[in-house]
Amino acid sequence: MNPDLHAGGARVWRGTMPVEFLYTAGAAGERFFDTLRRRDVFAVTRCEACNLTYLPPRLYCERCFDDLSATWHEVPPVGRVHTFTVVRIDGTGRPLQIPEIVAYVRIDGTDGGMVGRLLQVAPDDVSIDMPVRAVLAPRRKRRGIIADLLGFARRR
Amino acid sequence: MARGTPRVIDAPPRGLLRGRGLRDEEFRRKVSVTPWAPALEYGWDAGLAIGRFLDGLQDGRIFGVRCRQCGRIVTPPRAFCELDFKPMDEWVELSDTGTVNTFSICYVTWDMKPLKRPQIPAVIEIDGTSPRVGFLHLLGGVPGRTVEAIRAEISVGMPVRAVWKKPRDRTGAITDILHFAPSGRRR
Amino acid sequence: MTGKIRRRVAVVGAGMSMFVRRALETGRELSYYAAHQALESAGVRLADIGAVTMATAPDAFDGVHMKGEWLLDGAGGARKPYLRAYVGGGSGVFSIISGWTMVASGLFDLVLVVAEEKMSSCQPHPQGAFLTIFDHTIERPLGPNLLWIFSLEQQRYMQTYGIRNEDIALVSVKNKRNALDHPAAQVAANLTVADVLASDVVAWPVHRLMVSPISDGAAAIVLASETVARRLTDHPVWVQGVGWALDTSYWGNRDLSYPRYVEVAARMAYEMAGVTEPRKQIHLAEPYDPFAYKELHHLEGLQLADKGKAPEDLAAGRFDRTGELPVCPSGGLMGVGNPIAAAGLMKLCELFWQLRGEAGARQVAGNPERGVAQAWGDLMQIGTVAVLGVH
Amino acid sequence: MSDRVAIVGVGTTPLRTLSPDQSYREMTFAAASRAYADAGVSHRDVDSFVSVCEDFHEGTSITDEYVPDQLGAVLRPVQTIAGDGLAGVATALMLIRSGIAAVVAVEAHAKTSNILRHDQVLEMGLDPVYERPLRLNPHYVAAMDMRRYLHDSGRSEAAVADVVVENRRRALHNPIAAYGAVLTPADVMASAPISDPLRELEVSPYADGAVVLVLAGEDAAAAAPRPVWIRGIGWISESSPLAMRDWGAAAYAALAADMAYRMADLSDPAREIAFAEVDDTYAYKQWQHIDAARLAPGGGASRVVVNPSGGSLGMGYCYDASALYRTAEAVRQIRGEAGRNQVPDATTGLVISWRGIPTQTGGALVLGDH
Repeated sequence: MNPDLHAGGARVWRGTMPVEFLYTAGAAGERFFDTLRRRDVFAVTRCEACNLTYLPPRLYCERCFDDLSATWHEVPPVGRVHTFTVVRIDGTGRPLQIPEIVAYVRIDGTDGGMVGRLLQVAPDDVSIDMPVRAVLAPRRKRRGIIADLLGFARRR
Repeated sequence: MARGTPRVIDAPPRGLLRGRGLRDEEFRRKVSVTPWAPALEYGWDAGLAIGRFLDGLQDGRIFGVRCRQCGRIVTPPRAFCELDFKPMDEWVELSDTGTVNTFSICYVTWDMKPLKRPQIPAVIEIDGTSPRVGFLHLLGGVPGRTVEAIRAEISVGMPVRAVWKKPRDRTGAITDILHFAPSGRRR
Repeated sequence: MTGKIRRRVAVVGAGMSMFVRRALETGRELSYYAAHQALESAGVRLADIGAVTMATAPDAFDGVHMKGEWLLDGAGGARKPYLRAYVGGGSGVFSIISGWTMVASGLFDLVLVVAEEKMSSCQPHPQGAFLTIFDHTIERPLGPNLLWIFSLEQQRYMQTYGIRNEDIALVSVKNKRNALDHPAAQVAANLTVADVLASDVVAWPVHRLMVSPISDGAAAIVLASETVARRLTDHPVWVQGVGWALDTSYWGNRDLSYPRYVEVAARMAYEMAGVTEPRKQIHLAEPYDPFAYKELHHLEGLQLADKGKAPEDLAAGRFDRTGELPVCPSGGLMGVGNPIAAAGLMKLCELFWQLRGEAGARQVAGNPERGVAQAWGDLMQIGTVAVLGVH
Repeated sequence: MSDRVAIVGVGTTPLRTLSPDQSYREMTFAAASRAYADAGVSHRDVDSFVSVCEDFHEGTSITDEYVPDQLGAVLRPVQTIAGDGLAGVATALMLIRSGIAAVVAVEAHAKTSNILRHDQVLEMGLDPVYERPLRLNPHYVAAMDMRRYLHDSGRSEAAVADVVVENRRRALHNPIAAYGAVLTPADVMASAPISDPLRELEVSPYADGAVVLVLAGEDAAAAAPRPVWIRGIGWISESSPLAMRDWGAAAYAALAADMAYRMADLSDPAREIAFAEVDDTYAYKQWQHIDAARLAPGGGASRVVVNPSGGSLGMGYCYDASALYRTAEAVRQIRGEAGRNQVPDATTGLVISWRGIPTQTGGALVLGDH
């Protein structure tokens, strides 16, 4: 009566989680992307009590919970490499033909920053604290999403 | 209530009430929206109990297991009795007939698209198990599309029989049973 | 219960965002709206909060893996002990149980409890997330959706007790009408039973207007130990009892006509609260009503109506806001909306306002002293129950 | 109610690279059976159950549905913590201290081999609007943190490679470890670069397994054969966006350890703790967590024995179950059951956990023999 279990008989059921998503940027993000698209600058919010400037902007201070929705400022999209890496494999683990240089850039005048590709630079030429500026897509091609920020390039 | 109509109501939550609803048009065209379509792929190990259950389905048979402690006979099979917390390894071949415990007539797909022909999901109590033990499947072989037409053919407590795929088309899957159909048998 | 409860816990503040079909705001922002309002109403600052607990249902709604981590700054959880306790649709009411545990344990004196859901991120339809709640190997290949299990359970309930769909439709009518007095409500309406039954059959016996909507929103409460609660307010609302129970996942092996998981959870909560005669000692109820029949089903599990008899009580007006046992005076999920976990916590916000006599246009009469809220979820499996009272 | 809470039972399945013979249910049943037997209790003696899991690790939404049966917890109080394993332990401790339960089981399992695209799952943890659209292998987040950590701490890449060598070697003597091996630092340095400076052998390899712990309050623990006491626990989250984080430091671990040390009344952890099981999901994280937990004052070598089990690098990484596996290993150390990896005088032990990228959530647990 008992079906035999063979060494080669272990069954695996294949499947997916068939979900897709559309994310709004949110109340703060909406203003950030609109500002970037129109004026080439980063919109940030500031908590005076905690002396923190949020980039990406937040509607609230995570430390004291003050409402920051009326504390908008703008900063030029320049900063310094805080840390970086050279990504050598793709998501499935295969080596990338052209490794990608990615940095977390601390934006001047803020306590935050952006992660982005480093453009027009060789891996060996990158260092921590290297000054960089944002490279944006041509204005007519901007769509109000993070892809409008193509990356960062060395600032001299 | 018309969308966007400000309502002045003397009731909580009082104070500033926030959260801006977007119309479909605004959501799709006006605001910043980022898409994502992940490839979330899995290969789940069926394990001992469900593995054997699937083997049985491929063979045109429905298996259950019996608990040596409480004597319950259940399907889908499991390697342990969840009530007595003992291994449950006495296998029992059940019949491929059963009884409709409950059913529904569903006119939409899982992503809410309308169905031309409704699906009739049901919980089937499989003959030979302890009372009220069965599993989810579909009812089929029923003419008609309207609720009235289908309810004239199907009722709770009705005997049904598995309608199998042809042996060569079976893969060891719950869908090796195409559906359960009224067996005409009286209880 | 195994011993003496260490210390009493009170609700001292509550807040909500709007419940909407599709929010501009991110889930983090919605969480902040509710959490901020709850803190303000309690008169405490985030710095006073010792720990935070978050309730939010599947990651496949918001579309973020480990979404508790992503949401935490909006919930006030940054640099704090933070938990995301999860029991599917039961999470909203479970959130107060999680927060209660934090305070009752003596580890924390003030705890912020936040619940959030942003279902609208999920495409093409949030119902898609529900396909994957079923067993991957022996159920998902059949193409099931959430309506199946509701309609199967409703049918079993109706069949067992000879209940008519008209009786069930009345829940939609009552709750959508109650919600007309809720400022955050998404789908408040003045409807008749005929309107409900005239709406499309999505999965017989379930009609479209017997189903709660897809929603985005958040809710929050603040919990305090007894000493701190007495310092903050003259009107604390006490968490008198909590209970929860998870039934087997082999749901095809159970009798679907009666929610025994709710009964077990309710008995646990009642015992802790010293409630021996629930129909006398409980003055208002917020049972979980994501589908119309569920309110009735759950009232029976909560021992507030006889098995199969809740529909008669409803028809007789017993559960109206002006009735003997007001049920879902908030407007429930059918009227206020159903951002899953947030909807459960909304019910606890309602008890808080009602028991303090602050519910305004929604206030039930007779100075209610004790109420019960309940949620449900998973594969028709979990009961979560909280009893709140003024003493 | 009870102030003192002990771990009275542990049950684990051996970690494996693949586990096709057992479903997650069967694997968890095995772990629970062992834990209950170890504690000398039956499933009916357990008052409350806590599972630790996440939907996308299972490929199932609302995956807490599938918890009760294999724990013997049908119609009982069961909750899921979508969080770190130590957050599950903290929940159990609070349930006991509140008085609502005397005996609590904590469960986690991982079928990492069933996840065919780990990168896609990890990527889903990143902020969908600002971070995810970069479409990079998500290990890059750890690589950037590693670079900043080496920069700020002055520790070397060679010191990171040594962690791998030592942990894989210790795993040879741990019967439940999946990845015991004899490697040299040169092997590690020569392994394929993933995202500079992170190399392949510096990333813990995935493994499948299930673990169950049984916790009890003082009265219930008195009846247990070998209780190990929870002297302190802490768990802390920092916000997960990459933008405002403290790159290079594990502030969450420092705060969590401080919380646990306060509860345990430890003032000089490096002297009072005999051994530590600290998260080493990425090899550099072991150093970062040693620093955060103040086990190496002055920035040198750790004064306590770290990861006698072989860590995740040697045992295998199983997401949020990792912290519970490491807790089980710490319990075995304090009981003196660690075999060839036994640390002498292992009376006080520490567990430091981390939830993995992109989170900044971790826990700390101080265990003792009294």
